[in-house]
Amino acid sequence: MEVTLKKEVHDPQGSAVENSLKSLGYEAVQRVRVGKYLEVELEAPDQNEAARLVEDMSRRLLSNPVIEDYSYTLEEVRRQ
Amino acid sequence: MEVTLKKEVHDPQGSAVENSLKSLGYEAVQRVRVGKYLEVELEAPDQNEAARLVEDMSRRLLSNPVIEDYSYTLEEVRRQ
Amino acid sequence: MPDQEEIRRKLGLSDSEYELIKEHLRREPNVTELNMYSVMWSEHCSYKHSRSSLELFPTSGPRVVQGPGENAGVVDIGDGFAAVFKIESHNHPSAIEPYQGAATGVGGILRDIFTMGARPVAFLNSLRFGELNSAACRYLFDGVVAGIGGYGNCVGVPTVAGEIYFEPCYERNPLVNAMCVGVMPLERLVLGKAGGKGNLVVLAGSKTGRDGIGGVTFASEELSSDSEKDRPAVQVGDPFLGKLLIEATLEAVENGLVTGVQDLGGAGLTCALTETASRAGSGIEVELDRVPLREAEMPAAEILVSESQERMLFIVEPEKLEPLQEVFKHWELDLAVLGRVTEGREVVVRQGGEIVAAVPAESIAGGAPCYYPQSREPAYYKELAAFEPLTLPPPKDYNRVLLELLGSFDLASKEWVWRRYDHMVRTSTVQGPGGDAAVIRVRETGRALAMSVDGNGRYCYLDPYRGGMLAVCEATRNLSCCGAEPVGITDCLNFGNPEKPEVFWQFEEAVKGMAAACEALNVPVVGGNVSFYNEVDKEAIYPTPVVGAVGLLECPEQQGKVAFKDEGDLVLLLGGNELSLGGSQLLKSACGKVAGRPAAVDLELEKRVQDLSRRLVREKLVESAHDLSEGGLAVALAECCLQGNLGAVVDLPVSDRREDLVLFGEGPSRIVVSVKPEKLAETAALAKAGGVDLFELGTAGGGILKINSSSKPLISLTLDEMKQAFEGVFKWIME
Amino acid sequence: MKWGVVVFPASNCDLDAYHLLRDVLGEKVEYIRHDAATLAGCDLLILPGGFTYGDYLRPGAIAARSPVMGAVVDFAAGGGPVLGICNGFQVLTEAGLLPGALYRNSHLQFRCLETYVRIESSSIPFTGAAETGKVLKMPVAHGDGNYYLPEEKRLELEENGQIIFRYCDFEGNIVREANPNGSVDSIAGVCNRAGNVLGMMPHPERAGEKILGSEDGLVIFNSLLEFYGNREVRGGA
Ligand SMILES: Nc1ncnc2c1ncn2[C@@H]1O[C@H](COP(=O)(O)OP(=O)(O)O)[C@@H](O)[C@H]1O
Ligand SMILES: [Mg+2]
Repeated sequence: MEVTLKKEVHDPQGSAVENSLKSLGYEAVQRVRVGKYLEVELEAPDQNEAARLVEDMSRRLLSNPVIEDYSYTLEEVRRQ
Repeated sequence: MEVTLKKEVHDPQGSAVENSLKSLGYEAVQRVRVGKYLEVELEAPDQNEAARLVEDMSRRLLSNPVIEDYSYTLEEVRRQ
Repeated sequence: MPDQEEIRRKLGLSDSEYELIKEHLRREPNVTELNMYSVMWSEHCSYKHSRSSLELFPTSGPRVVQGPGENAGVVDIGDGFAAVFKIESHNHPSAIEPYQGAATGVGGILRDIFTMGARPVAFLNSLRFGELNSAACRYLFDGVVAGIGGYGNCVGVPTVAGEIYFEPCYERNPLVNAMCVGVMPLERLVLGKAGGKGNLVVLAGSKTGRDGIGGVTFASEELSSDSEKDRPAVQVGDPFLGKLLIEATLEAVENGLVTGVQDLGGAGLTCALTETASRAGSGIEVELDRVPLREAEMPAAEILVSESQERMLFIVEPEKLEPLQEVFKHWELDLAVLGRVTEGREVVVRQGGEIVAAVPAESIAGGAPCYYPQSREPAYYKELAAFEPLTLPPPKDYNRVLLELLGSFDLASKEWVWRRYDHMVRTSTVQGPGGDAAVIRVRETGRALAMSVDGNGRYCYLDPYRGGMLAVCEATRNLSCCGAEPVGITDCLNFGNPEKPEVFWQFEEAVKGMAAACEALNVPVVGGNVSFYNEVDKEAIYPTPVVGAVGLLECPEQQGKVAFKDEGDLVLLLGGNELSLGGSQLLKSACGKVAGRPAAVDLELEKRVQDLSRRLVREKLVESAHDLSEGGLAVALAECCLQGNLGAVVDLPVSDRREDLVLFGEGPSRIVVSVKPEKLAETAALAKAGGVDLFELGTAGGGILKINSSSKPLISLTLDEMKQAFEGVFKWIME
Repeated sequence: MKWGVVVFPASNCDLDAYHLLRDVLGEKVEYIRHDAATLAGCDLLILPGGFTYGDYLRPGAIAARSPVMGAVVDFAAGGGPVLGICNGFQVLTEAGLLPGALYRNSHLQFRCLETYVRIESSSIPFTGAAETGKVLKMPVAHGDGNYYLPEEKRLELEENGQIIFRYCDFEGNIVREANPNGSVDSIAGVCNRAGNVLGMMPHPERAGEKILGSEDGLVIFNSLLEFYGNREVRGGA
């Protein structure tokens, strides 16, 4: 799951990394944005239920919709 | 691109998120790990060159090999 | 194109305001101009509901170099140096994004200080939240504390003092008031003036983006439950850039490269351009195409009202541009020349070669209407004031009561908070958080500044006039306990919707009380901030004026401290007799009640007590000094014991008052000091000469605090028992 | 002898180190900019605390790649003494001049408080004026002071005597409660193999005047003066 600042919001971390990459000579770099990456292992009977849980916790805790967006992918680790 | 703490390094942020999820009643949660997510837009003639650049900047700046691992995926945004 | 009337309504401009704009312009405004007027005439920028009341404050004095009206107040502190300070609220943004809301609040007040040419030397803050048993309040509390630290720690300015209270009325409308203090050589003072025809208008710092558009209009409306949708109005702070801007700006000022400086805060470029022009009585012409943008294609109105953080405006003589660019390059910052100062009095804005706005600077910066809102005593007032706390039975177990008060979130040690702030960076903090006031040495002059921030919303709710007075008295008394002479205050007035007569009554009364106290104590108000519309779903917060006071200490070694020092030192109580349990911490913690009236203030006495306290501390007659505030005598004694790691045995002064009133009653003009036995006579003589009553309470020593009344034991607690109650409550509830 | 204080964008303890050296110890000292090509003939270098580049990627990471670091690396390789304090320590680990890494405090909070550290080795120039085992009172102020390195590496450091400071209580006992950030093995400061590069999280420059609460930090500066200056030690301690 990735949580990133909304496009309209200034991303100081991204700018700092971008400038540093450029000054290290990576002129090909156009733009950098920095966000959070979360790996959540959870037990759920099926994909739907897992998706519901993840959506729910993303909104309630893992991101603040005022300034952040989130996206995620589900991956099956093992069946119970 | 994702930068995460190595498995053997204690991840205090992950544990904190894990605990607060559990205390919010998400008992299905087994384990959480928190890392960084970076989006780097760059210009490169082809995928190989892009991969080389990303590998290079990851090792030189974007991750610290003592405590972190990285992985990335390339996505073509537009051809010049 | 939407019709003008709809736009006008969206922007919150009334019909009469619209008419007034037409009068100023002598024509219809276009949409860009409407936007500019609307942000500048918002409550936040124009003070249209508060201006008339604020005139009550005394704002001048022999030390005042710059009173209200500039970015911050400036006070002479001797040897050619000045202290510069200001407090400001960031309540609404913090309610929806606590970390960034608080961080950008700190960043904003920081810019106000170095904009004047001063080196920022300390942060303070005053915070209010709902009760911590709610997870939502804990989230806000934790986020705000992290945000304050996040910004302050990074820019390398110590956060040295503050206050935090928890009341249900702040649950969804927390208060985040940030204060910053700076120091500079007097001759370095620069003002936010765009003078000198032909001078360049230069923008520095962050690129301008869409975040924070409409921030002030947003900040001037009541929060409704769905204001969470007002997203982009919260911005992300960039303390790194903030730090670079401090260094670059101060270097530019030091080398005389700029003639005017203004930071960009509420109302963004619009405010900076019109205020600087209006202060200088000149005009400005700028090209918006030269503003570095974060997003392509922003319409003129958006560029003009964007509140993107970390931006500064400079007025520069053309021949100084190159050296200025050198300085900024050195700090890896870019400059953009937007235009020039002109002779007229108009701010003219061009985009793509066309004039998109042309407004008389004064009309927009100072031309907002001034309202005299209706005022009416609220229905609750007489009823609550009539309540007499002494009709309740006294508590049975005073030990338990004292532990409960020490362990209440309002009074408990805030170390959990301030250990998350770097309060030592700059190696000038000679008294950090935990005392009555913080003390920062000024190496350049060998003197020191003491500072404190205080306010009690409960008192103001029950009696705004007394509450306002009490806030000024407590803030200055805290300085006097450190031995410092108060030289000026800055205030942040947090209230509900002023268009409600009951709210405006609270506001007016509080301001009157504050003004009276300032007059009597001879302390000028040199700046401040008003935050109205602190309401959620029509429920207003307690009226909460917060006073930030700054004092001068001749020498840092002289400072007074709270802690009891040595076995055998005598413990004395100086000052007032006026006590009340109305609005007290005892009533709240033990009975869950907010009622009664806070104690009346005798301002003459308050002045005598403070004068005496300073004298005793400076002449080293006392070993410790601590003012009495919430929780009264018992709590103050416990604090002296805990800080000194030393017990005390005391006897209450003989009186026919109820014991709970004497132990826990709250009232102004009171100080606990400790003295060496051989200094008692001299101390008593000074007190007598100063017209201040002195009671001998007892002796410091041992590991127990014993409080007796005519030899009957009322309280007996070990240091450990008190420590356990006083420390650790925040860790327990937050972790 | 001349000291150099390296200033990166958003260093913020540079002023404090400078003040201590010049005003308290009466030393010659100069600022060196992050983009300087040379070290202006300085004999001892300090990388001060702060939040270089906002610590936005990892603390010290971007600063460690700034132009002046080339000269710093050469200086260290030639045996020149380099002291990294707090953020300076982070820069030195990021630059590979010191082993290990510093990351988020285990409790996730910034911590500013007085700590005690025990000198684990006084056989390097930074601690030579004191005895091994001496306890020093110095404040910390950081959010990323959690020192980590893999177990076998740590044993190697121990063996080489590269662990210079450990957090302890005021009597010198290494106890968990005294560790402010979760550092492995309570490590508060380490040096390189040669002993001329030291990184430490506590702030000796904040513990150099009585009015600030401690003068214990002077031990480090005085040790350096003794070793490199080969002359009488000045200052308070
Ligand atoms: N938010 C805060 N930030 C920094 N210091 C704080 C904060 N809250 C409280 N403190 C410090 O804790 C001490 C006690 O606070 P308070 O109870 O308000 O003082 P007083 O006894 O003067 O009423 C003061 O030194 C104050 O500066
Ligand atoms: Mg007080």
